[in-house]
Amino acid sequence: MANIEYLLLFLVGSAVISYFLTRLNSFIGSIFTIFATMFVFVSLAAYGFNMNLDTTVSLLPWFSFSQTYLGFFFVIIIAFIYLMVSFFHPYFLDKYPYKNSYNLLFLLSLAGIIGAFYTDHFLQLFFFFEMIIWTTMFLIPQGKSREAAVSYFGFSLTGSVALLIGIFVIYQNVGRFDIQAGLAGISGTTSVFVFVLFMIAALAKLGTFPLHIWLPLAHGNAPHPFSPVLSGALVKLGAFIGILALIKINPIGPVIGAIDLALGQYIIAFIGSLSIVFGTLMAIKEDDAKKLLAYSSMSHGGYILVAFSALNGFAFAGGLYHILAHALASAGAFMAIAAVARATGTTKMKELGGMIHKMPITYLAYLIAIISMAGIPPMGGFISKWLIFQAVIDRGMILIAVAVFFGSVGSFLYVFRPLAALFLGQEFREYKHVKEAPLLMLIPTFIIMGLNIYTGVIPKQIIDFINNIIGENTAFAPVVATTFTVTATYGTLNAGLIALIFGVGVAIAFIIFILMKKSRKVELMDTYTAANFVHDEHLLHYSVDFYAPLERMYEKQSHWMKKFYDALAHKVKEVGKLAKYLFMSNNIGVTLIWILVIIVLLIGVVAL
Amino acid sequence: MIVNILVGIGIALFGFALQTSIGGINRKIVGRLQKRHGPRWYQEFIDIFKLLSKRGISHGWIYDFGVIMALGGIIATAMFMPLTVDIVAFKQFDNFFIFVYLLAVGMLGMAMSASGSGNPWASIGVMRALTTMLAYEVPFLIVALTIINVSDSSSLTAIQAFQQTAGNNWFIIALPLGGLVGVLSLMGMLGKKPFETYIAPAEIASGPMVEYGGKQLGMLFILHEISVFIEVSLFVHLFLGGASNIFIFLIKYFTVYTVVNLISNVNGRFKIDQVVKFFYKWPLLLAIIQAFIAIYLGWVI
Amino acid sequence: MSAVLLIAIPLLAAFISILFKKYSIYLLFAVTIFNIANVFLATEGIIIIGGFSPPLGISLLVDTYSKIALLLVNALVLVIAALNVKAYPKYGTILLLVVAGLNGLVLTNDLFNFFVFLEISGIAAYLITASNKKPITTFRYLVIGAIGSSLFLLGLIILYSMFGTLNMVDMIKEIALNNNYQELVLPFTLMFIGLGVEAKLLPFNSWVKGILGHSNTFSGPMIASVYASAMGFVLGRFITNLFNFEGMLLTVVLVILVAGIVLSDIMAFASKKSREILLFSSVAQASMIALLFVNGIIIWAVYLIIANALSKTVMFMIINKAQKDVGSDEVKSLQGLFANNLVIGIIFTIATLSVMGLPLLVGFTIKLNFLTELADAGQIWTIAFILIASVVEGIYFVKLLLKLWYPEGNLIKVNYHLSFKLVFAIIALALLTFGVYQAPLDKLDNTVDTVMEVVNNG
Amino acid sequence: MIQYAAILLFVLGLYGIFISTNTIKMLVSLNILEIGLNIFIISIGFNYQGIAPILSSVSDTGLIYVDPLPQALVLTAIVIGVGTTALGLAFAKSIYQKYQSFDLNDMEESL
Repeated sequence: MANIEYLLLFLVGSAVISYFLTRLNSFIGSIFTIFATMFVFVSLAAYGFNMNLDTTVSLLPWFSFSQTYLGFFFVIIIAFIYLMVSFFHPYFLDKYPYKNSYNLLFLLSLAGIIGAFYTDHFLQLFFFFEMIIWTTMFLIPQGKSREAAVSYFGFSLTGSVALLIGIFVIYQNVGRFDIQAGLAGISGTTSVFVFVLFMIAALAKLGTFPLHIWLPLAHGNAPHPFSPVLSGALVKLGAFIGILALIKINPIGPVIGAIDLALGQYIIAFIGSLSIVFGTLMAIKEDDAKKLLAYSSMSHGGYILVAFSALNGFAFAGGLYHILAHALASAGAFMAIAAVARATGTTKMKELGGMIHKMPITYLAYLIAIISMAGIPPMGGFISKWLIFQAVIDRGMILIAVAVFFGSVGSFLYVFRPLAALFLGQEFREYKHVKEAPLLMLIPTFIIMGLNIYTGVIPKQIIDFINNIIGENTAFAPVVATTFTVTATYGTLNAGLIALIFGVGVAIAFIIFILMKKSRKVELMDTYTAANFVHDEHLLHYSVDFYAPLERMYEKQSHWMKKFYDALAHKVKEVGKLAKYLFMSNNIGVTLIWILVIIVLLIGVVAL
Repeated sequence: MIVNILVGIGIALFGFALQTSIGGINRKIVGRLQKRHGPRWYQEFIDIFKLLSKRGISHGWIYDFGVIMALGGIIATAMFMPLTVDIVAFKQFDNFFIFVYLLAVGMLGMAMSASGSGNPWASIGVMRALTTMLAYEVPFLIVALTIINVSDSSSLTAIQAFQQTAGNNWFIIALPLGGLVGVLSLMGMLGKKPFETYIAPAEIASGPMVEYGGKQLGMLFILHEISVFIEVSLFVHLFLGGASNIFIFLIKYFTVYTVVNLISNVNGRFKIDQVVKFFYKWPLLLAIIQAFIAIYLGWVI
Repeated sequence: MSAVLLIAIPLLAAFISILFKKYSIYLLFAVTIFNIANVFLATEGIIIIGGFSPPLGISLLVDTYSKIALLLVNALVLVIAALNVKAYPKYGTILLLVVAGLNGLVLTNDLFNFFVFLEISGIAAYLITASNKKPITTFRYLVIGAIGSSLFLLGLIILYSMFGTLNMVDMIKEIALNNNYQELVLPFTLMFIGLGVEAKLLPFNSWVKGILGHSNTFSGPMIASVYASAMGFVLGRFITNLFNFEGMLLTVVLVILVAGIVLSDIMAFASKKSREILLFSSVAQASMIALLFVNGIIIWAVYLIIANALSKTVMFMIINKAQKDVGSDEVKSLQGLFANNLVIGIIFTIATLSVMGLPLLVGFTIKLNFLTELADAGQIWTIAFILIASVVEGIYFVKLLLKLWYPEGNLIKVNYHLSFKLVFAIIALALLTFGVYQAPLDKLDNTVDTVMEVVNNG
Repeated sequence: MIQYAAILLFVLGLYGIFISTNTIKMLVSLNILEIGLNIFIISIGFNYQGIAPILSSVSDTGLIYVDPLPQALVLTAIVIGVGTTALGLAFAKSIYQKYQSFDLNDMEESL
């Protein structure tokens, strides 16, 4: 079944089947969902890498598909995240008010994603985008908050609408909806216009500044197994649109001489860096682990934008690599948090502590994920960030570099918070009964751990695939890579060697450790507390307002954007009320006035 | 490859020995300045070996695992460090970013272990350490960006070679503002006063270290010495033209460490938010100005 | 069978039904079923009444366009009446009048005759809204409606004095001969406003809030879908055939309509009552339909009317029934309505998503097609405004949906009769089917409205 | 000339609806408006020299008829107007029964 059309129909069919199976028994339905997702992922992986998928259509004649390396890159990542997450379903579904529809919408949205990346027609792209939005929009409120779904939907819809207007502008100029021809066919002011519209769509979907409000709301309040999909997979749709705009449309505008970069790209890079800074600062401040990771997604969205704006091979490769690395890292982190939330029922850091003693594997999964997220070797995030750094330095984008470095160091701060507050520290007595996640949930955890390391140690295959994308979509030089190394402007990175040496270092440390006298095991409560006996472990757990001195410095400013959007919604409502007052009056006289005004206006205008 | 790894281990070991000795000597120097005798120069070796041989306590597996990971990460970082242009374990692969980020693995391990000890002082210390890091890293990285951009390589040996080429000055002279920022950042990295907020022995009971004793503390001491070695060497290679042979390296290393140590001894201690404000005010501004001047205007002395 | 029967039979039945009040509603069923059958059998073309040859006398025009309209109106009246047979059994006579009036509106080719049908259907509408038990709002509707039709009449008389004919086909020919658009502005404006009052176009429609805001399961769908669609069709015929807006008039009308869409959606956004949200969305849709006709996108406007009528029937009925049982139409007090009514919830969701124009549903197909045609016509700014309004629309509908799905506090109990569910399910299935399988929609084209052909070929 | 009078009546009617809050007065104004409109319609077909448009055995060459169509229209329009007025009065009565007042302002709150 290597035909895209069949895959789509299969997903839609199994979505319907899963609805009834879940109705029967949520476990059976979820297992079915796992197999359906797995089937799709395996089909894609088996045929897609070499572009061997069948794109002919017979049953859905109004669709047309074509396969590209770029599309496949996204599709395989997202399908993978879907597959991984589906393993969590059996243990979460029963908690949701409309569990029957959960698997249905989940599979439908996957169908939307596959369609979106394989279509070669703009309107179909929009069709699939909208389908993804509304199916996922109904998944989010099954979690904690309805407003989150509204916010997600509002911003996504804004993005789609900008995209659609852009599509129609292209259509007006080119006369067709073909994606490749359309993007190639525009120029001059039109292309600037389309660029802006597409970038609005990209920013909204990627959840970057200034369209980021939905991100923490949606990620933080979505059902626990759905947050990894949102962060690891769905926001990447924005990156895809971003590539179309920044790389493919790439309007000709004024060029900033010092860094040899078009103004449009520089502005996007600047927005990206604002996004990095704000995301980092907000993440440092956040108390909810999932919202914290959501803000980290915002900041990583900024990295992706910076990478694609820098317009060279390394940067482009770094951006794509970062998409992969961040998808894996954030999926891993969110899944670990989901496992904790399943066991304890909360994601608030101030309510948690010492989970490491009950859930060591989940802890390890989180640790590896955040190492990658913070861009520390030997994980995938390091390679991608390294490539992005190279590009930033190469271009000499100093102001952007400030943000990039700030975000990179800041990420140490925020990823460490859940680690310390959730997993480390004192073990709370209310969680004594907690057990490690069940085996089925550990399977994806292990797989993602392995892949996080794999992407950080053996970049060869990935870089090779990215080189295909570079060749397909750009005129950039491909990135040179051997099994373990990547070469960029300012030298070669030997990822494998770093991992090896790290291993050697740890081995040496371990030898030192093991050779010395064995330590005496003491309780966690048995600490240096200046001889005071503290009876309550909560009092010894430092996790509330972890970075209080730092947070205080930007406490006031941190609500600006939220206030802005609240004010915007309020203003729209005010306009609505005004309009109601003006047009929907209970007084007939008002209507009469309007009728007269219109008559006089028309007659007057025409007479003139 | 085996040989390279052995060289690397040798460098790490050398770094440890070097810094421990120089650290001891500095304690002596500072003692003399304060009209004390000061300890013997090998006092730090004695402390470390004594600690390693003692029986300590453990607060659970993460407490031990974190220490191992921390020391392992630091040793690994040191193994990449070139001593001179020639003495380097892995030629071409001594990338600047490895030192910044591999060092972070060690820091992460230590932070993990400290938080895992369950002592709130330790967590506060970790918080302060990370916040300090956020403060000093960004100006430092901007200066590093300038250096990499100017010397056209991010390999430390290549940067050394660039400075040693005839006609090129050491970067501390070529980029004077950047050099100043480098010194300040180095003090932050080393946790010297006024940036020693995260240790603050009398205030938060030595912060991250509060729970440690025995071999764990011994290993953390080793870690500390090696990380100082890495940071000071990084400064020497980036700003002081590196070294063409081992003696020049030793001289430069000793000078840098001693000067920084002396400066720090006449300072008080910042509060943690003052640290952040300090670094984001002048050093960052200077670093950006330096980068503008060097990259866009091409004014490199 | 002659198309005249489509008007005559219901009118006759209306008189008869007064004699048999109890059975009037069944008479209505018989008549509408007969009408539906008749529509299929009726021959297309101009039907002359009383032997006067055109342009004298009254004639009817039957074409595909009016057939679609007739089918939709009669079927909807049948369905709505059938679903309300228990709750509102006494409205048989009035509904027969509605059928006669609306069928006449759609069919007639004579402008004064059109005015008469406008008034007949208008009076029937006032009577229907009397079931709201809010006489003040009905009174207002009556006054505004009377003013509107007076304006229409005024415009029509001015046209008559200019061209000396009331036959629409003949009038179009005369106008084409005269070829001076300037002097037509006044009558056209008056007629447009007159129709706009009935078709709920924005500045002329203050009655809507009172009427639909207090509607019930009977008056809500009657006004919001049956009348709205009939008026939509009629407006379409006038705009595309007679008015043919040009120059400044076109610009002003476009601005009014676009502002109508945007402002209505914003008003809905600012509303907290479920019925208000629905009614403002209806207002926006009405402006949208008119906008499409103004741009000559007939076929997708027709589909939009149909889809909108079906969706709004479902939505108004569900909400109004809930309002009746709960006693309030505040969204807040209806929270969790669907928690116990899964099927109804799914149907309502499908209808709403279709109105919002989300994929897999017919609303999306229609939206994309008419936007494409607008793009072909170079109306990129119109597209932009429509889409921006659609963001606002999306947000308030999603808010409404989520509130209705997720209970807060205690569950509310609303029971929907099986017949409701059945009919709604069929409508929802239709929306879904045509959303996925759009090939049949492509079959009709813009020539569905054949008035111009009649004009050209005699 | 008569057309101006008709328009004046029409506008007067509109003005009446505009200012009055009393249901009965509104209906009266509506009727004035309609009368104005009807006179306007009649005036369209009116002709000073014209005679009644009745077919007779006398040869009609040279005779000018008044346009009969507007007269027919007006008849219909009057009937419709009466119907509307009757309905409006019925509603006014039911408003009165409900709120004991004809003045819309009195029941503004009860809406």
